Amino acid sequence: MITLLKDQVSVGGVDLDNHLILAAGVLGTTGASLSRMRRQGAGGVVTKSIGPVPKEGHAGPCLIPLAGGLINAMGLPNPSRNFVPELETLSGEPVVVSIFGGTPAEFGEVASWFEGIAAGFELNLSCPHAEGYGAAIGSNPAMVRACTEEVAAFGRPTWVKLTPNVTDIGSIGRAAEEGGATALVAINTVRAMRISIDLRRPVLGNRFGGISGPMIFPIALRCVYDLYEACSIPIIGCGGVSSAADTIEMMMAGASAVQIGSAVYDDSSVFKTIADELYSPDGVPAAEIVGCAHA
Amino acid sequence: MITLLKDQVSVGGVDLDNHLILAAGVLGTTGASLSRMRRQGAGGVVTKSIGPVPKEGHAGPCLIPLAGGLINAMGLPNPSRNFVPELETLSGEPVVVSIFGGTPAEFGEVASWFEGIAAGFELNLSCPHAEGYGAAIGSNPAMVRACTEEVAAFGRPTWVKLTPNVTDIGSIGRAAEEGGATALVAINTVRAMRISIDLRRPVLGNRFGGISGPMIFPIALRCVYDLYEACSIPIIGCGGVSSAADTIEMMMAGASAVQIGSAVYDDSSVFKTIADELYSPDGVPAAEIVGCAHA
Amino acid sequence: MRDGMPVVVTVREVIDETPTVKTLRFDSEFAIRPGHFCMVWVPGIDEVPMGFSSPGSITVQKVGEATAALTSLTPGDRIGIRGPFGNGFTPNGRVLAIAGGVGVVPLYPLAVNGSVDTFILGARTGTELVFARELSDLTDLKIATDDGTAGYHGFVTGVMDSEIDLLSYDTICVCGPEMMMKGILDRLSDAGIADRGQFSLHRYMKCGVGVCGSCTIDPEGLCVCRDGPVFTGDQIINSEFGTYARDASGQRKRV
Amino acid sequence: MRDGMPVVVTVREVIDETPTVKTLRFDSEFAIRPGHFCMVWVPGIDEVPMGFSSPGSITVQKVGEATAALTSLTPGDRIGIRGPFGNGFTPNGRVLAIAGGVGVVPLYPLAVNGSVDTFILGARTGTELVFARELSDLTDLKIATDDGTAGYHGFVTGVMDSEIDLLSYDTICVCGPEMMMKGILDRLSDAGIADRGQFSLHRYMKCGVGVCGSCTIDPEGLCVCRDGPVFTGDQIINSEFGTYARDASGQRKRV
Ligand SMILES: Cc1cc2nc3c(=O)[nH]c(=O)nc-3n(C[C@H](O)[C@H](O)[C@H](O)COP(=O)(O)OP(=O)(O)OC[C@H]3O[C@@H](n4cnc5c(N)ncnc54)[C@H](O)[C@@H]3O)c2cc1C
Ligand SMILES: Cc1cc2nc3c(=O)[nH]c(=O)nc-3n(C[C@H](O)[C@H](O)[C@H](O)COP(=O)(O)OP(=O)(O)OC[C@H]3O[C@@H](n4cnc5c(N)ncnc54)[C@H](O)[C@@H]3O)c2cc1C
Ligand SMILES: Cc1cc2nc3c(=O)[nH]c(=O)nc-3n(C[C@H](O)[C@H](O)[C@H](O)COP(=O)(O)O)c2cc1C
Ligand SMILES: Cc1cc2nc3c(=O)[nH]c(=O)nc-3n(C[C@H](O)[C@H](O)[C@H](O)COP(=O)(O)O)c2cc1C
Ligand code: FES
Ligand code: FES
Repeated sequence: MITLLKDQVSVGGVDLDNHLILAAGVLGTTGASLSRMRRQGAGGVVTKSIGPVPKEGHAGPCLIPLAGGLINAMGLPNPSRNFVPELETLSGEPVVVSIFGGTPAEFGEVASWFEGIAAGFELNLSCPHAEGYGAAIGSNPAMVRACTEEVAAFGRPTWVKLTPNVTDIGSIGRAAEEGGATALVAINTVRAMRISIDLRRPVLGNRFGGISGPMIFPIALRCVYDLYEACSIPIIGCGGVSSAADTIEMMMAGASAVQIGSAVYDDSSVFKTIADELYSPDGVPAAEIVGCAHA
Repeated sequence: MITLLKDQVSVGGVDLDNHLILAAGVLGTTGASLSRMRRQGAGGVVTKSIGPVPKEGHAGPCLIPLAGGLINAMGLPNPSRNFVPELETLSGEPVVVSIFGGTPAEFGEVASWFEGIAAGFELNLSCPHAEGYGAAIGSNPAMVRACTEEVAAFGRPTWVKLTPNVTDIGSIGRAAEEGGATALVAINTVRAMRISIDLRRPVLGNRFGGISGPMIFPIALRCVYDLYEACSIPIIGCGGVSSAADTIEMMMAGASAVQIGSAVYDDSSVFKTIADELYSPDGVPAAEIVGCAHA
Repeated sequence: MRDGMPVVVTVREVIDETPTVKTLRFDSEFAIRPGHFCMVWVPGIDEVPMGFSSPGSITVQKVGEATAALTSLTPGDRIGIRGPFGNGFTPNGRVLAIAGGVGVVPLYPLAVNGSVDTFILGARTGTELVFARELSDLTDLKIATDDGTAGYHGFVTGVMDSEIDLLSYDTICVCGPEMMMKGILDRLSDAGIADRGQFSLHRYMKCGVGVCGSCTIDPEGLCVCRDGPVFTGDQIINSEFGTYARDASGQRKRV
Repeated sequence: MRDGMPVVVTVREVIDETPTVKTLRFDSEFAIRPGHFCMVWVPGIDEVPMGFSSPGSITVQKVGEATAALTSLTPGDRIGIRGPFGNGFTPNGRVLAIAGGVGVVPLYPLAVNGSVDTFILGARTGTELVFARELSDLTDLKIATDDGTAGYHGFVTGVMDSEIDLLSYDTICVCGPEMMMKGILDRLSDAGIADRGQFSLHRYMKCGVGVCGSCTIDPEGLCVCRDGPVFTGDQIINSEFGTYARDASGQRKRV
């Protein structure tokens, strides 16, 4: 298989140690957990999404593994401002703080708490199972633009994470770009649910949620491909990446780096496992393959 | 597992021999093939989508099996009006003719050819990879309503098949209902693609296509669940159904029957296989479980 | 990824262990090792972690909404089980088990399979002792109650200090309230044998499978659900254990 | 469902078999049985069905765009292969093979593995005979050319009628133009041994795996890609075979 040359990686203003980033909300609730993922090979990490007030999240079950993916409706549990001290031991590291809010002002408020601490911000405009947050905002181009502007005003790297659950992801990506995003992250989970036929009720406490993992890889790939044609800022591919080959495929679709979440379920050292296979001294420069499938 | 009582099945005006219907475009290109699926246990069949003029479809590769699903971009190949004689030997059978077109008038024209022949019509407003057809129309509520009205005017059962690739499937379902649909079919394939990393190009001739099979089951289930809350006409669940348990789960989400496509890949007698497990003399009436997960 | 949909079980029998603790026996068994736990789905309420008290049962103390619902189930009711999860105990040589309250649950299967030589069982009061009768048949059982209504008057650590030759045990398996476990860890540490201790920890769990991060402990970021729930004393001696934990929102709170 | 992404192979060698037919030898081999075929992805052009002429090669006649591209590949070029697909031949006893044109491709591996006793090879003209030299070493080879430039002057059916004791063969494996195959089927049928014939059919294929339905044949609705491509004479005697087929759009056309 084709391999990459290990080189400086900088995506949307954030310097990373490799092309493999921990996705938001997966083992990202504490500073210690984020540090562990760094030690286990993540080139950068995104925190759990932090909101304007502490939230406990939805009642359980919150996450169910399926053959080929995970279905979850965590409900954005987060300690809000109390998350700030978690990052103390991570200063100078490529830690991107994920933010959610119900209004542009709320996004701005949360960002302000992390202004001097975060290597960058990621706007969660895409969680498919939190009323009034995430995708509820992320499917409206005007809101996407307004929220992005608010956070981009801090002058720090501003990534915007998109939902696939829209008719035209390209128009949402363009709204983020116009709002000053430095990179797009695609995708968050895909709206989904399962029912327990024995109990005759949805299996998630929140009834429905979103699916992640290998099942959504071909969907995520298509979103990245579409965004690469629609937008001109870098794209970070996310959704079902679990191998070096997946990483290469995402990059060929147009991703400058990838985020990895669900794959920690099968292998908590997945970053190292992938990096070992992905890089080699005689690999090609990443620039040679990013978006090459559009030729 | 819970089983169903085998009883009269009628969905959206079409009488079926059981709850398991062959989905459009899968082994549905010829009358002989449709007959075979009937012999192999399908309670009803939907034809390949027929359009106003013959089409050869996209250049290959057109379909690639993946672990957990199929990705395809057939490009709606069809013999157009020359399909009429294919149905000669199927008169009186539960054969639903799938129709696509670029305008309401085209839908109406195609429907007129099959007026006396089809047990009902299914409007393909959902194919994700045919420029100007399918989902291009199916994401616009006004167009959905207009196309539905045109075909419903024939006074025959009119099913409308929806795409999951929209921000709000409920609003599209309501548009179909307002247009006179007698049932909704959810879902068509989910926008997706794969890239050959060796050849550095998309693997489908059309570059992107749609994914079907087990990978999309949790997505389809959620669409059916949402439509059950948004609309009041019957829903036919489609997407990844490959077992009796999947069938029951779809019905609990709100489906009155299911359509099955990709599962013929693993088992061309899948209808019989499922029916053997699904029905038993001491099963429950379908009415008891349709939508029960909403309680 | 393996399919991990909850397995729905029917409650066959409900056994009153104490005024606040009940055992729910199911119609099916799981392939457990002692110390394994499961996520118990109480339909319409929540999903909470519970140790297996046997391959086909959980033993629940009523402390809040989910446990109140569980302890009021009757035969024929159905719940969902995900699991078994976690690493379980890995005892070797002479084994001492120390339990406080419902902490006895994951240790009980260890005694049942004959691995435990000495068992120190503590509770607030005599009527709250769980599995005492069974354990006295299976092990050399020593009892402690806070109020002295049964056995030693005081904490399990008092029994340790007065009646036990710690160094004579190769493995010390522990489960109970965190401050009790901390007291035991301190004693093992003082004796230079922290590594012989196997502590079954409790942290707020949501996914149970090492993905969501809600149960991670500082400073190593280990997941209690997946890297644990059982940790050796030396793994946790320089950790948040005994000091703080996190609640459902991820905020720290003293233990 | 199994992952069926195309396997990308590199062309190692291009062999001119005739002025219009070339063999492309790859850098990798597939686990084939004689009669298996694959879907060959010619990047940027199309994907078309091709028989395997060996575990590591296909043999292509230039007839249109995709085959023109294939026959102009040079060593180092890469194409994608999905397969092997189909049922393949299942010869037993004494075997007669009859091929016309590139129809020889799927029958060649059968001769290579020693299964064929007598081989009738036909072509339009002497220079279009494919694998004639190899087959003469492997089998009792009889040649027919339409123009008489080599072997018998006429069709392969002429050789059958004049030189072959049909009933002495247990299996008759056939591949070639449909009207040629039809002529052979008629003869087997007349002799009452249609069931001894194994015919490798051609139909328009898109998926290759029995899903899209483009290759189905009337009246049974069998898929040539999955239920075939090899059918016994009695399976197809009362079918569209020899009468009509369908094009890419599904419209019938005479064969
Ligand atoms: C690995 C493990 C094994 C356990 N085994 C047993 C057992 O065998 N028997 C038993 O009675 N109890 C056991 N517990 C404790 C049990 O999970 C809690 O008592 C239960 O979750 C309380 O839920 P509630 O809704 O009744 O109470 P709530 O009112 O919701 O909460 C009461 C307290 O219970 C704890 N709690 C609540 N939800 C959770 C959760 N999702 N994860 C962890 N803690 C929670 C919190 O400390 C909370 O403050 C175990 C806990 C863990 C982590
Ligand atoms: C099972 C099978 C095995 C085959 N094995 C061989 C072989 O070993 N060597 C060889 O040279 N040829 C073989 N063929 C025929 C080969 O597939 C066609 O020659 C090829 O598809 C022509 O493509 P084109 O683009 O060059 O021609 P086009 O100009 O596109 O078409 C020319 C003719 O080829 C046929 N054709 C085109 N596309 C397809 C398709 N997707 N499926 C089936 N037929 C098609 C049609 O009859 C068409 O009229 C086989 C066909 C089948 C069905
Ligand atoms: C348990 C869990 C929690 C998640 N929490 C968040 C979150 O807080 N914010 C966010 O933007 N995405 C969240 N996600 C989505 C992931 O970051 C990611 O977009 C998605 O899982 C697809 O990637 P994957 O297939 O690699 O997991 C969460 C996903 C999971 C599985
Ligand atoms: C090869 C193939 C061809 C299809 N052609 C059509 C079509 O012509 N019209 C249509 O409405 N849906 C078409 N579909 C979509 C299916 O009818 C169905 O909605 C989808 O495959 C999901 O169901 P499944 O997972 O059971 O396959 C096609 C799907 C496949 C795999
Ligand atoms: S409970 Fe989710 S990681 Fe442990
Ligand atoms: S080519 Fe698709 S069914 Fe045969």
